[in-house]
Amino acid sequence: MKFSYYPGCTLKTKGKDLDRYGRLSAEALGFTLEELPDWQCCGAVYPMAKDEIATKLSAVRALVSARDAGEELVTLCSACHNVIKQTNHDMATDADIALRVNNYLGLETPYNGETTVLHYLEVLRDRVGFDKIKAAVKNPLTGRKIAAYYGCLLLRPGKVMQFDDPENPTILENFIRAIGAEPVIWGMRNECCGGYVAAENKAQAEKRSSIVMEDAKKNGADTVITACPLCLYNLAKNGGSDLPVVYFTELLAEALGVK
Amino acid sequence: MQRIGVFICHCGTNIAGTVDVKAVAEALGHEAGVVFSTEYQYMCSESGQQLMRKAIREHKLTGVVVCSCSPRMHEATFRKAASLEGINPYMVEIANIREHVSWIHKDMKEATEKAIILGRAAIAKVHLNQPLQAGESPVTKRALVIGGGIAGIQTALDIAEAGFEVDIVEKSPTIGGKMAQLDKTFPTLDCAACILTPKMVDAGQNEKIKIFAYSEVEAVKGYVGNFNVSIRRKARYVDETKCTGCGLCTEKCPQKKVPNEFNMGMNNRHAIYIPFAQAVPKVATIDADYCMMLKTGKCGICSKVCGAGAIDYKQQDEVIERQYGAIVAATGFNPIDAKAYNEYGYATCPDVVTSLELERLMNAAGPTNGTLLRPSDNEHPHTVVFVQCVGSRCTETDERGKPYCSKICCMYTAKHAMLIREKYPDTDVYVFYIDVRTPGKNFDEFYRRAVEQYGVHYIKGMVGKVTQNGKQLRVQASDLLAGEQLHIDADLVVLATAIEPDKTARSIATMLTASMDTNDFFTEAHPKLRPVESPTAGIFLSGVCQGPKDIPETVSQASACAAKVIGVLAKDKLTCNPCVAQSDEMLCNGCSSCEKVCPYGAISYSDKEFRGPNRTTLIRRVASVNPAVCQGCGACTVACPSGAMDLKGFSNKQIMAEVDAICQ
Amino acid sequence: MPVTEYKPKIVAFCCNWCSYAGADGAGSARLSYPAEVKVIRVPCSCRVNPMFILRAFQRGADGVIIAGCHPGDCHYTSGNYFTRRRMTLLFSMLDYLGIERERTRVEWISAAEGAKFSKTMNEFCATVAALGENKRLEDLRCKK
Amino acid sequence: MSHSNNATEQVLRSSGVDVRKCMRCGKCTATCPAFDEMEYHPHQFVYMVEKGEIEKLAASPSIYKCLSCFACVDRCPRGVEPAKVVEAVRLAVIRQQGQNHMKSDDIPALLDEDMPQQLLVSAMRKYSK
Repeated sequence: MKFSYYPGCTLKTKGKDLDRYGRLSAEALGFTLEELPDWQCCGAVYPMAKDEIATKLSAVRALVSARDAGEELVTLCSACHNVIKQTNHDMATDADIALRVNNYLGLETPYNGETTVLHYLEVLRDRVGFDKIKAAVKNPLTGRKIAAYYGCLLLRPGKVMQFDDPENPTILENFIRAIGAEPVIWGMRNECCGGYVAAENKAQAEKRSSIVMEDAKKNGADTVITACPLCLYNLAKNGGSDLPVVYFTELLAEALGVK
Repeated sequence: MQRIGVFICHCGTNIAGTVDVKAVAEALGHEAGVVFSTEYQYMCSESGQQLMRKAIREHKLTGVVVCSCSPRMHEATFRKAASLEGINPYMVEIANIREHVSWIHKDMKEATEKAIILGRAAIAKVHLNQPLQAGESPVTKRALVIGGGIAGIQTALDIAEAGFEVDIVEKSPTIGGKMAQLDKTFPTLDCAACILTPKMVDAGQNEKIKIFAYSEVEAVKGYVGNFNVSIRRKARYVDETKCTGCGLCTEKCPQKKVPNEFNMGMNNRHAIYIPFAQAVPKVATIDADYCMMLKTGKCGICSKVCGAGAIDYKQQDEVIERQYGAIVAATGFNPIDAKAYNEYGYATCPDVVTSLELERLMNAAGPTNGTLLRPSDNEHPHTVVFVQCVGSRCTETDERGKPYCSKICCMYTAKHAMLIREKYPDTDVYVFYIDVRTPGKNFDEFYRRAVEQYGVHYIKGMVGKVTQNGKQLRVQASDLLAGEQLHIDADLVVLATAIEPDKTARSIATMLTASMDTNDFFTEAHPKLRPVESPTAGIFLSGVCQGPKDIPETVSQASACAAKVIGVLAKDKLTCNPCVAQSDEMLCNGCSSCEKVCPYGAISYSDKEFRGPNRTTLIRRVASVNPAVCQGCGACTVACPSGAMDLKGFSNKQIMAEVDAICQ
Repeated sequence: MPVTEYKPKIVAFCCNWCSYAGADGAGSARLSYPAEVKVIRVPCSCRVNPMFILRAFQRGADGVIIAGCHPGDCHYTSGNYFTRRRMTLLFSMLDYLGIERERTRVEWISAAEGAKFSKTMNEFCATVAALGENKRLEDLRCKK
Repeated sequence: MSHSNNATEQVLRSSGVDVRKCMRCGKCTATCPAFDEMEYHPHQFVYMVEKGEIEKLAASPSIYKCLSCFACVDRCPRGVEPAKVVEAVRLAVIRQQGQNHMKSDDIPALLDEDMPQQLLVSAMRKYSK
């Protein structure tokens, strides 16, 4: 199994662990992530306005590269995933946006949302299968109580992301079971941590992230996992909690014995 | 050559406001065969009809064209008026210049031109119309009611009261439906069981009523007056005629871990069970999914304890055929699955329940014997939050919900809130609402009583999120009037989930060839004037299967439906639709193409003698149509390769004449 | 090209139970569509003989649309399935004759879908108008 | 007034939202994680755009408080997408010359060693043009 891979800017710097453990685990599980050539930063936030074209171009370029390589496009960072998947949806469903983007890019073959965008977790669930992961686990994380923090960007808008039930997701919980730990079901797992305002309004970010962290703790978690470098930063930095927040790929690598 | 009269209706200003009716009358007056053309303010009024009748007499008309509203509205009116003057009613054609012209076009010139063209098409058709005679067919004097809830029971009782036989087919082991699960009923707060169970007993004992419980309709053939219905009687593994309903088997059965559907799965029942104490018929049923004897052949305790010898592990499904003159759909509803709404925590928090679950939690025969205890720890809740409109009033973009108002939730929520406050005055009750809709006799007074007398906190706003917060639930909601976001720690959250038609309704509608709307509610023949009839002759609608209704409305509609059924059964003969197919034997080559496409089996073949060349006789196989069975769809007319098959009233020539007139 | 507005001639065959009622619904809700559309009422979409459509084109129609109940909802149980199959065949023949596919259409419009009726007719009219006059069957037209 | 109408049309076009679909249930506001920080709440954005009161919204700090979490978008029973309205109003403001809410000069003071790139990138995307 080979996929085109879009790491995103943060995974090359502050979020290296997310990327590194993701690649190591992929190797252990027998799929290949081939980094796209010349990818550009996706912009980190999906531009919702219908008249925003320039801010969508880098995402479309990544999508076009994957199409031209004839591969599905895998992302690991929640924010990149959200931006690229939503932009892809626009290209497939909004004729006006697609026309203007295509005019701008002047591609040989216009792009109309043909690429399949997968999050790394979807690869684990739908391409590899949690059963196979369970079988590949060398160091099961038995006894660990792990709270999966989905945040916003993997799940919403549910109709576009098509990732899981946005109100009662199960993918990360099943992932946690596969690596031998016990998932904690908690109310704030799909509520916003306020990451996007962590620079502009630290107080607001602190308030939101402490609500999230408190709830995880109250429900008996010993670790919080996430797929988003921004959530990880915000929860760890501003959440005011002693609970560790780690990338899900780190635990995967640990369980697979490749950490 | 026909002598045609043309009558243009103003419909007040509905038509005349956009269509130059005088110009239409003038233009159509010049058409070939038209000997009289006029316009009038209201053609459907008594004086309008008199005007038409006078013209028929004076001008010796043989055909009539009325340019007016939709034929679905007044075709019957004008046909009747014409027939009073001795013209065959099928010599009348309507040009629809209201719904298809004046109401949708604004430009008078354009609308007038279109009205003239539609008038010409109708005239062209009338030229080719033939007088048609409606045949007659006999009526089987028995009705079928599909569904044994309060709607079906009431309809059946009223039909039986008039002296006709009725069968009730109910898919679950007992009749009673959703009402049997309710605790109290608004706005009078009398107990549902107290008013329903006597009716169930009446139905069970009435010699005109036959109840086929644990049975399903499998196929429907025939037409109004003469339906032939196959009913599958599912195996109960208990002989209904022997079982006395003593209940001993249900106590001794060792398999007691079966979710009890009557209590919404909130407690368990045994594998052999009687759904509830007042069930009709009061007969035990073995749940084959859980019975050890049926699954492994090891057990047999129920058979040992049954004094009546009613247990029969070898019982098989049985399909019976019954004949009916009319069929009533009373298939009812279910609440939607609240699991999709996990922002309210239904899938993950045990103390988030639906309103129907709350009914059981408050009912003396329910899992808590009528004491309100929350499911997680059987503690008495001190703060209860109700969320209204869960899944109702959504746009089609929200696949989880329904676009309509479920109508009953405002009132039952007021009822629940009031009952909780009455029984447990120490409990705080909040109701989050978008609108409080209480149009009904004594309904608004009831709701106000909940607020003013019982101190229920009604808050205009919606709940956004419910999360487990320790032993309690954290409810995050908006208070729109105060401009606040509220965070309430609640012990119990109750979701007023939308209701939807029963899942079986669509397959039943298909069998009945009855139409449904996009929400799977049965469509009525006319939304105002024929609300209990389906557009399909002989099919009638009772209860929520036609649209959301409370109990008083359901019962009124059920009785109205019975009256319509009685109207059919009381007749000895029914007039058939004369617009049926007919085969020209001279052209028919006996190929069977028509027979294969006929959905009613109305076409049969026989060998007939024809005169051949040189005084020989030829035997040829030719098709003939049974006019009492044919419904006039016309599928055969197109399938026929030799052009032998045609449809009266919509003949090839007539439709072609319309095409020509329109494309002129 | 002359600036005069070209108005296509469009024949709409509507089944009595669903689509004709849908057209009435569009009227009741005052949902306008171009006056070029003229409705012919038939009991069921399966009553529409391919001959009628050919005749319409022969007589100068620019577009023909057949509207019936949604699959599964036919008042006569299965009529619209016949329509679907027959029209697929007819349309491929028309295609062969050089009549653009866009000039013919089958739509499922229920009695409750007045809005869909109006929307469909607006779209269909625009499509046909964009194609211009239907000249292909001119040779077959009866010229008097 | 004509200016206001133009502004309303611009917001409607840019957001692609049909504000008339709103049934005023307030679920967006009930679910909004930024409620406490906002002067005008999501349902008010929708309602005020419908009424054409863009100036009040444009002048309010509320436009910078939305967390782009899409909770209101997903949970709205009417498919109204209030977040898109908030973003459209904010864009209408920051697209004007000199109206950037965040300037490059502000950034050094905000940095800390763990801060991921995407936070700065997204902040620049959200608050300046």
